[in-house]
Order: sequence, then structure tokens, then C-alpha cells
Amino acid sequence: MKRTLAVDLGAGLVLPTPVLIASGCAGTGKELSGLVDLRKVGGLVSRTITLDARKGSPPPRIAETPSGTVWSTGLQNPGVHAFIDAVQTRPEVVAVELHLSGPDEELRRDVLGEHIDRTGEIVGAVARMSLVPVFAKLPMTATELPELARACIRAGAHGLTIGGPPPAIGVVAGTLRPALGPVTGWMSGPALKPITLRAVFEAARVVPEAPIMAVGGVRSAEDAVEMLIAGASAVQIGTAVLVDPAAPVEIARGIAGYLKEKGLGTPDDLRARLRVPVGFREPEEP
Amino acid sequence: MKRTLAVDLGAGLVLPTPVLIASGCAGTGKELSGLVDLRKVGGLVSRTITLDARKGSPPPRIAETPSGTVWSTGLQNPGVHAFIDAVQTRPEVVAVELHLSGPDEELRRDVLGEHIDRTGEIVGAVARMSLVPVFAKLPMTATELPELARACIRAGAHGLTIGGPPPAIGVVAGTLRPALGPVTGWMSGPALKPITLRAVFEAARVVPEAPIMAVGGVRSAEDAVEMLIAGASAVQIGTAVLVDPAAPVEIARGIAGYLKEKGLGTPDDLRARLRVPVGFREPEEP
Amino acid sequence: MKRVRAEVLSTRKMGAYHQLTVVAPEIAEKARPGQFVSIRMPTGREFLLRRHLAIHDASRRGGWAGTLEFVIDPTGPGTAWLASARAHSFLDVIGPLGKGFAHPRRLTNCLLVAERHGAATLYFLAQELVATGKRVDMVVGAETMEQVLKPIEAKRLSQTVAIVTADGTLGDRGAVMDALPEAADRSGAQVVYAAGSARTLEYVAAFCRERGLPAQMALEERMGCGTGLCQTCVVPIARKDGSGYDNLRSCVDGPVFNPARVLWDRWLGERPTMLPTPPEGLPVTRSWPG
Amino acid sequence: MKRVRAEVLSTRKMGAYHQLTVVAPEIAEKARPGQFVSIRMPTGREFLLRRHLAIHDASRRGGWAGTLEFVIDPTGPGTAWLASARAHSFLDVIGPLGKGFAHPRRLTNCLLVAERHGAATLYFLAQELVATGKRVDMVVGAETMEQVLKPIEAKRLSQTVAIVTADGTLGDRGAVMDALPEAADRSGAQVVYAAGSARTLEYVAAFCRERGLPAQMALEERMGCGTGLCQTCVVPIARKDGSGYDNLRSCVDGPVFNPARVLWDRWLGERPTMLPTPPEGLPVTRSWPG
Ligand SMILES: Cc1cc2nc3c(=O)[nH]c(=O)nc-3n(C[C@H](O)[C@H](O)[C@H](O)COP(=O)(O)OP(=O)(O)OC[C@H]3O[C@@H](n4cnc5c(N)ncnc54)[C@H](O)[C@@H]3O)c2cc1C
Ligand SMILES: Cc1cc2nc3c(=O)[nH]c(=O)nc-3n(C[C@H](O)[C@H](O)[C@H](O)COP(=O)(O)OP(=O)(O)OC[C@H]3O[C@@H](n4cnc5c(N)ncnc54)[C@H](O)[C@@H]3O)c2cc1C
Ligand SMILES: Cc1cc2nc3c(=O)[nH]c(=O)nc-3n(C[C@H](O)[C@H](O)[C@H](O)COP(=O)(O)O)c2cc1C
Ligand SMILES: Cc1cc2nc3c(=O)[nH]c(=O)nc-3n(C[C@H](O)[C@H](O)[C@H](O)COP(=O)(O)O)c2cc1C
Ligand code: FES
Ligand code: FES
Repeated sequence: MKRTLAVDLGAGLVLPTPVLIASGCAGTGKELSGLVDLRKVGGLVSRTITLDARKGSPPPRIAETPSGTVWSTGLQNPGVHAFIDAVQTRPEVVAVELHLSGPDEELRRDVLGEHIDRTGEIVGAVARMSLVPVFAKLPMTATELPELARACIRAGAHGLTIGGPPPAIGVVAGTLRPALGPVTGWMSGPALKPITLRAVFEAARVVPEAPIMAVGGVRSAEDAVEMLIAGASAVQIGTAVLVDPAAPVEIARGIAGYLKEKGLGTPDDLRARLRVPVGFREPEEP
Repeated sequence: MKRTLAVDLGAGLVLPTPVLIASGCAGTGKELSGLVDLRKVGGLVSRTITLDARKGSPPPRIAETPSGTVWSTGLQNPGVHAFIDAVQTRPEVVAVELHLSGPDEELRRDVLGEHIDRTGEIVGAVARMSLVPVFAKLPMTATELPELARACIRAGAHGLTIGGPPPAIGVVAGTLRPALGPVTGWMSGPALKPITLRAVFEAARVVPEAPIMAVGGVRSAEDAVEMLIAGASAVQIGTAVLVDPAAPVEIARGIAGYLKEKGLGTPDDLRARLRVPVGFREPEEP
Repeated sequence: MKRVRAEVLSTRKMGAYHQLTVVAPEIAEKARPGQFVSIRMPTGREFLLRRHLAIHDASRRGGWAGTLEFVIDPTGPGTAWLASARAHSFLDVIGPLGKGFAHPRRLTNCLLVAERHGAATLYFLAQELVATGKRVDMVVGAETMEQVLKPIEAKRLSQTVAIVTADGTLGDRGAVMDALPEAADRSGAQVVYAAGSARTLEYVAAFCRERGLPAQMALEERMGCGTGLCQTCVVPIARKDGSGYDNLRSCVDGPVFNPARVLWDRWLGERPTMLPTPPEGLPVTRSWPG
Repeated sequence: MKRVRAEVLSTRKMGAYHQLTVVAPEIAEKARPGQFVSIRMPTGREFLLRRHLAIHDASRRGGWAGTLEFVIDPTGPGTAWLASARAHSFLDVIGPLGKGFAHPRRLTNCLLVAERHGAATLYFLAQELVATGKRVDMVVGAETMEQVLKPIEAKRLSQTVAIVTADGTLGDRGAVMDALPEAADRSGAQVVYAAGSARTLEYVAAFCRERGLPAQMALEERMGCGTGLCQTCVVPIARKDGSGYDNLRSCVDGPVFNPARVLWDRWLGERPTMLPTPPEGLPVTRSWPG
């Protein structure tokens, strides 16, 4: 059997490994180069880029929580023009990820990607223009995740990133102050894993053809394998990279080990293989 | 200054301490009596009671996750008639908590309490009949939490329990099986705290008069104080009781210590005292 | 049931296991074979639920009076932490918990079937049985020699012992089931007590049913609390009146059950997947994982 | 910047602090005063982010060649864990990180203002300054005697030292600020270097501005990674051209900054609450918590 870590996400998008670095956790790409062999990373997702440059949130921007963090960078970024200048010299932009888990500033809604109409509209607009496959990053705790997932794919998204982290805050008992400068933020880190797994599982059941990138709480090869089994085609890791810059490479190596142990050929052999019991989702007799 | 741990939640509901045991984590009440002095506990919330007896989920029903658990008991309970027989002999039923964070079996929706129409309808129906104050337990990750909170209070709920835990699953990499018998479950434990805090904070801002019970991730007096500062009037603890049956009493004692240190009189002096910066929720100049 | 701050007397490696001895007179005094304790994990760790261990021995008299013994099979972070507990540190222990083994007075020939760390609870039972004048025979099984708990102790406690290991490093090569029929015959078993993996217990239960042997088995189900609060540890048990079953809390109503009343299929849920056939080469496990 | 598996040589208690010595020649070789390292926490714990420590000393020569020293102020679970690191265990250390102190060649009289563990980075700087022939004077402040880091070392490194403690247990009773004007006069300070709490640094910055003294300060902001990946460690720094400010990553562009360009109000955010006035008796903190 030929064994490979490469994953084919369709539309010509083949990644060397199924382990990418999540948005906002890879700096500009340069910072990592001394700490990890970037050729062995499945891909980097840039931080979210907005039309104009943004200064982002006032500090403090991060605090620890049990097995997680709350953070808010407030989308600090140099704006799309400066960003394009920077990436134009690098030919390897292979996909676009649309961050739909933040506020909808136009309609003044807390989380844009929890509203089907808006999500479909925006995904459609981008998908029509984009030369590369578009992934919609949906909030993992969206009430209507299945409908949102369907709407994104219908609107032209090639795949989904599941998902944007849940909103969260930190409070410092000693001083009665918020732990974060902007008060509200988002939660990330290992604590999220069971929530992410469930969102991936639900989304994969409604759009089984679409590639799903799982993000939220992946820190080990075992976590990554669990995400694949739940329905993901690839995983992104954020907090784990901040803690261990070599994590993406080590996780990929661990996945390879797991595949070997199980006698499987590629990460895709694991995809959506969760063995749910017969009768699952049918009501039990009383 | 008179110092007391008692909290007055209005409508005649005065609790000896602001620390209750959450639904599903106090057994029938009897099991705890050898392990903790129940007179020093703010209150017990019974497990959710349904009209007819339920057998609940197939095992396994619990698994560990980073600083949390996923679980599903599937609302195993003896039915409302057997329950009433049991509690009739005890006069201290002082409030009703409506569990709105589970599935809506009639309308076949994943989570009943994420839909404003249904939530208002059910809360209204119960509130009209109930002789004691009604608390609506809303899912902490509901998209439209502020609107739901308002709808519950308008419909007649006396207060809110914020909130029901997020749906979650566990996957066992080694066997490709779900960690829970019913596949899907809920997440609880310390990992939840930042999500709970945010939900409490948001809800308290829209219904500042209504008492809020915070539940999800409270394990220490510091956690409890944070919940009060974020906007809660009382806290409920679940997983922490499973781990340490004396936790409700020790947390109450810790709150007393904190109040003393800060020169405050009652837990209510902390309520919604989070010191947010001027200009919070107004956009920053670019 | 008491909650105590128990001092660790010692931990020592014993083959694949670790033996943990703690000072807990209030618990030792009441402990019966088949019962267990619930131990709190250290704070600040990612794992938080209490861990549950069968009582392997409880000394009520003599130099070790007031101590409890446990056998730890270090298979994960919680048991690994317990295995490395340092002498003179303290553990938060609740016990004794659950219902122990019942032993009908009139039956005298007892066959004890132990797999892996299941032997911990059965050796304690054997002592009690021997002390009350019963005949005890044993089948002790494991993967390897290191996993056979104290074989000399087993010999001391019983008339005959059949030891089986999967790799043949001690006793006969094979599994517990392979040795069972002969052991039952040889010992003239009138009652069977068993502890081990759920899968093995299911086989032993079938054997007992076939032979019409009464039996008692110590089950291990995932537990959220160990003290009856959370209803997560349930095992489906047939009602006596035949009217159906109840999901009973194994921490309160067990962990010892009559196997004839356990709905094994429902408990262990060997239900095939409804998703596409698993790819070839994937292991098929019979019991639910966790 | 290197990532190394560094062996712990020793930890020892030193007043309120712990001194940690590790073997990390690749980092020691390049380390400059003001720089810091990022240390990974053990796995399986609730706390997961790396911790950041200023480099207190780096031995490039002699018997201790290749070692790094840190001073740990054990204020939480991460620093407590580091303080108890055992000799011969290994730490995952990334460093040296950030920009160190700059020292203008022509200025010779340097006043170093250290509060609490801020002294760790400044004593390293003092060594370098003394070695390059500068005059060094110091103000060292803390709450109590135990929190004054190595007072003898301070005396050895500088012409004059003013020690102040809030409780008066060592030196004069008071805060760093109280001793600053006199120290500046006495030493003929031409440049000020400071490290300590944000609040104290803000005062020192105001003092320097008033006196027209150039200064360099080592700031501590919450860090998600320490290596430039996450943009969580930003400090608002005025642009040189006066056109506004940028939120610069203190792990890459700092932690040493020119205080004249730090937007202190924006950074420390002393903004009153918009909620009802806090109840009486509540402490008013000036700096953002976390
Ligand atoms: C009544 C009872 C008696 C037991 N007696 C013993 C004994 O004497 N010696 C011994 O070594 N082990 C015994 N076990 C099993 C022991 O509790 C588990 O091996 C242990 O909890 C695993 O924890 P872990 O962190 O090492 O492993 P992990 O697998 O990482 O544990 C993860 C979670 O699953 C639970 N879990 C894992 N395995 C089991 C299991 N077999 N049964 C129940 N819960 C499990 C854990 O408690 C924890 O909540 C007993 C279990 C029960 C219920
Ligand atoms: C560049 C730099 C150099 C430092 N040098 C030293 C030093 O030499 N000696 C020393 O004792 N401490 C130093 N600190 C502060 C030290 O990193 C924190 O005290 C430590 O991270 C606290 O971790 P904890 O788990 O003990 O406390 P907790 O308060 O529980 O930490 C919770 C979270 O807040 C962060 N945090 C808490 N306090 C600080 C702080 N003051 N600055 C930044 N992050 C903080 C932690 O890293 C962690 O993420 C330095 C910090 C920075 C940024
Ligand atoms: C410091 C930080 C900055 C982030 N910035 C972005 C961002 O700009 N856009 C985005 O879509 N997600 C952003 N994220 C979210 C991550 O991409 C990821 O969804 C989240 O951290 C959960 O994954 P993890 O548990 O592996 O960290 C950021 C996360 C962190 C911790
Ligand atoms: C085993 C278990 C059973 C529960 N059963 C119920 C229930 O019947 N009804 C309900 O509203 N919540 C139930 N909950 C949820 C808790 O009340 C609580 O909302 C949740 O556990 C989060 O709080 P915690 O982090 O303190 O555990 C249950 C939780 C656990 C762990
Ligand atoms: S483990 Fe909680 S009821 Fe049995
Ligand atoms: S701490 Fe991550 S960029 Fe500075």
C-alpha cells in the first residue's frame, strides 16, 4: 500500500500534510522559519485581512483559562493592499479562508456567521470573484450550523473551516476588571476540542462532499486523528503553535504513525469514519 | 457593616448562600448528606424531570476532556409523578428551573432554547401556572442570547440560569468510536468558565433587574466571584461537586473571605461590578 | 461511607502494576470485598474527575491495622499519577463505596475468575471466603506474566489455580475462557465470582448461564462521581419481575451485579456502524471504548 | 533565536525569589541585557502558555560557561512550577528574544531604577555598562526586604545604591519614586534604565521627561507566544514622524522601549468604569489586571 500524508481537498488543492497553522497564529510566516521546517507544514492561514489597516484591540490581549485562553487581537492587520504587496512575491496562495466568526460591523450583529442570509451573501460574493477555492470559517457554536454549512456550499464555498471560536471573557476577581483590554474576546486552546469535534461531526453529515478543516483545540496527533474521524479533511492548529512552534510537524508525524499502526494509506481513509451505533438519531423505545 | 452570604433573589426567594448545586449533579439529595452539610448549601437544583419516566442514554455516559468532561445522561429521571411524590414530603421547593438547553423533541430541533418563539411560549406557559419563581436555563452559546433573555423575562420568568452547556462529543482515536454511548452529549467543567462568564455578562446587561444564576465551570471561590462580578446573583456548580462534594460549602466560605478582604457586606455588592473601560462597545477611532 | 484525608504509606511496583497502601482506618473498618473507593486527582491538571479503585485489602488488625491496599494498572494519566504517589503525601479518599460480593451461605465451592487487575478485588474476596470455610479455586488470566497479579498469593488462597497468559509467559497460553470449563469441573464450582474486562465477563456470564451456575461479577463503568450524584455510571439491569430493565448506577447499586440480569448487549453496545463500512485493516473492538 | 532543551543546573531560593540556572550555550552566547526567554510549561496541566523570563545573567566564559540565570518571582502557577524545577530536569527554552537595552556611546552616567524582579534584567545590564567603562548608580525598590534582589550585588555593581522598601525593612521606607530625584542628582545621571511594575515605570517615565533625560525601559505585557506569532503582546508606541501610533509587538520590537514613545495612558488604560460607581471599599487599581 502506498502511504502518504498528502490530502487532496479537490479543486486542485493538494496539501503536503493535513496539518495547517490557523489564522492569527503564524505571524507573518517569517517568525516561524527559524523554529520549524515550513516545508513540512500543510499550510499557513494568514491572519484576517480587512480592507483598511487596523490597529486592533487595546492590551491586554490574552489571558489564560483552564486548558485554554481568552484573547482578542481585534483584527490588527496592515490592510489588504499592504498584504497583497507582501504576498504577491510569493506564488503559493492556494485558497482563501473567509473569517465569518467575528462581528458584522455593518449590521451591528455580534457574530456575522450565525446569520444565514448574510453568510450566504458574503460567501457568494467572494466565491464568484476568487480564482482559488474559498473556505468559509463558520462559528463552531452557531445555532444553525447545519443550515449555515449548506448555505455556504450552495453559495459557492469550496469547503468549510469549522470553526470560529466561541465568544468569551475573562474577569480578574482581585481588581474587578476584565482580563482583556477590549473586555470581550474569544476562547481558544485544548478546552475547545469536544465542542469543535461536535461541530465538525454535524457539518460533515450535512455536506459530506465538502472538505472541512477542523480548528479549535487540536494539540496532538491524537486530537487531529479524532477530528479526521469526526469528518474533517485537514486540521488547523492555533494555540498549540504558540506553545510549541514545532507542533504542526510533530502532529503530522504522529498522524503518519497512527496510519501505519492501523494499516491505512492516507489521512482520507479516516475521514468521517466514526462508528456510530445503529439507530443513532432515531428515538429509543420508551 | 453587617456581613452576610445570604442573597435575596426577589419574589421572596432568599438563599442562605449564593452557591447552589447544579441540575443533575446532586443525585436525589440524599447521597450528599453524608459528605456535606446541606444546610450550608445555597440550594439544590434537581435533575431535569420530564412528564414520563425516562431510561436515559446508553453508557458510557461520561468522558474526560481537557479540563472538562463530555457527558450525556439523556435526562434519565423517574417522571414527574414519582418526583412529586418524593418532594411533597419536603416543603422547601422554592423555585422551578426550566431546562431549555436540550433538544426540542416536538419540533425536532437540536436545542429548544435557541429559538425565541418556542422559548417564550414555554416559559410563559410555565410561569403562568407556577406558584414559585421560574428560572429559565438558556444555552450559554445561543446566538441570540440577549433577545432570548429578554423574551424569557417578558414571558414571565423571574430569573435566568446562564447557562446550559454547549453540545459536544468525544471520539476515541484508538477504536474510531464515540466516547459516549449516545454519540452526542454536552460539555461541562472548568474549561467552560470563560464562555459562561461572557454569556452571564451579556445577559446581565440586557435584563439587569432579573436575578441570574451562573452555571458552567465554577470550581473555586474565585470563579464564583468572577461570575458575580460579571452579573450573576448566584452560582450553581456541577462538575465541581462530582469532584469535591464539599465544594459548595468551601466556595461559599471563600466568597465570605473575599467580601471581608474587600470590605463588602453581601455577595450582591459584587454583582455586575465589572469595571469596563469608558467607550466600551463604541467603535475606536481608526 | 466516609471521606478521609488518607496518608500514603507506600507505593511499590509489582509486575505491571503498582501497589498503593494508604492509612484510612474509618474506611478499612467497613470495607468489604467488591467495594471500591473514589480518589481525587490533584488540582491544576487537565484531568479532573476522581478515579476509582477496587479495595484489594483492608487490614483491621495487627501491625497494618487501618490500612487499605489497592492495585493500580497504570493505563492513563490518572492511574499513572496514583502509581507515583509519594509516601507521606495525602489523598482525598471516599469509601467504602458500592455493594460488595454476596455469598450465599449454603454454597461452598467458589470459583474465582480474575483477569488482569480484576484479581485485586477477588483476592480480597478469597480471603473472606476462606475465612468462612469455603473452598476457593481460581482462574487467573492476563496478557503477559507481568500482568498476573501475585501468583503466589493466588496459590496460597486457593485449592487449585489455573494461570493463563496470552503470550504463554506464565501458565498456559490462552485466555481465561479457555481454562474455565476445566476449572469449573475440577473445583466442583457451585458459584462463580469474576472480575476483569467487560468482554471477558460477558463470556464468563454466558458460560455460567449455560451451566446454570449462580455468579457475581464486579463491573467497571465510567464514573463521574462514584457516590451516586450524577447517573453517569449506569449499567442496564433486567428487572426481577421481567417487566423490562433499569439503568442502575453501578457506583451505588453495583459495581457487583448478578450477570444473569445484566443486559450485556445493551451495555456493551456491539452495534455496527451506520456509516460506510470501515476501511480494511481497522481493528474491530467489541466493547465500547472511552 | 534558538530553541533548546536546556538542562536545569540548579534552583535556589533567594529572599522572595528563586534563582534558576540552566545550561543553554547557544542562547547564552548571544544573550544581551534586556532580552528574555520563553519557557514551555509541562503538559497535562491546566495552564498552557509559555512563560517569559528576563535574562539575569549569561555566562560565556569560565566555569559556568554556557549557562543562563533567571530570577523567578513566584506569583502564580507557572512561576511556582519554574521555581520548583528540579536539577537535571530539562526545559524547552526559546531565546534570546526581543530587543535588549541600547546604550548611547557618548553618555557615561547611567542611573538604573529597579523595582522588584525588574532588578534581574538591570543587574545584567549593569555588568555590561561597568565593563564598558560607564558609571552606574542604582535605585532598588520593593515591598519588603525579601523582595530586594541581591542588595550586595547591587552595591558591587554601582557607585551608589539607594534601597527603598515599602515597609522600611531594608533601606529607606518608601517607593522607588521617592528616591529617584536625589539619586539622579547625586549620580549626575545622563541616561536612565528602568524595569519594574508598569505603574512605577510610568512615573519614572514622567520624571525623565521632566528632566529631559533619555531613558530605556523593559516592559512586561501578557504574551501568547513570545516569538512574534500572535500579536497579543502589543504596546502602543508613538510613530517617530508624529503621525500617530502603532501597536507594536513587545516580544519582537521590545520588551525594551523608549518611554517617551510609549502611550502610557493608552497602554495602561486607566479609564473609569461606565457601570455604576464601584461600591466603597473596593480597591482601585491603576494598571490593567490580568
Ligand atoms: C468500580 C471500579 C473499580 C476499579 N478498580 C480498579 C483497580 O482496582 N485497579 C485499577 O487499576 N483500575 C481499576 N478501575 C479502573 C480505573 O478506575 C481506571 O483504569 C482509571 O480510572 C483510568 O484512569 P486514567 O486516567 O489512568 O485513564 P484514562 O483512560 O485516561 O481515563 C479517562 C477517563 O475514563 C475513565 N476510565 C478509564 N478506564 C476506566 C475503567 N476501566 N473503568 C472506569 N472508568 C474508566 C477514567 O476514570 C477517566 O474518567 C476500577 C474502575 C471502577 C469503576
Ligand atoms: C519580557 C518579560 C520578562 C519577564 N521577566 C521576568 C523575570 O525575570 N522574573 C519574573 O519573575 N517574571 C518575569 N516576567 C513576568 C512573568 O512572565 C510572569 O510573572 C509569569 O508569566 C506569570 O506566570 P504565572 O503562571 O506564575 O502567573 P499567572 O498570573 O497565573 O499567569 C497567568 C497568565 O498571565 C501572564 N502573566 C502574568 N503576569 C505577567 C507579567 N507580569 N507579564 C507578562 N505576563 C504575565 C502569564 O504568562 C500567564 O499567561 C516577565 C514577563 C515578560 C513579558
Ligand atoms: C492570538 C490569536 C489570534 C487569532 N487571530 C485570528 C484571525 O485573525 N482570524 C481568524 O479567523 N482566527 C483567528 N484566531 C483564531 C484561530 O484561528 C483559531 O480558530 C482558534 O485559536 C482556535 O484554535 P486553537 O484552539 O488551535 O487555538 C486567532 C487565535 C489566536 C489565539
Ligand atoms: C452528569 C451531569 C448531568 C446533568 N444533568 C442535567 C440535567 O438533568 N438538567 C440540566 O439542566 N442540566 C444538567 N446538567 C448540566 C449542569 O447542570 C451544568 O449546567 C453543567 O454541568 C455545567 O456546569 P459545571 O461546569 O459546573 O458542571 C448535568 C451535568 C452533568 C455533568
Ligand atoms: S458515578 Fe455518579 S452516580 Fe455513579
Ligand atoms: S507574544 Fe505573540 S507576538 Fe508577541
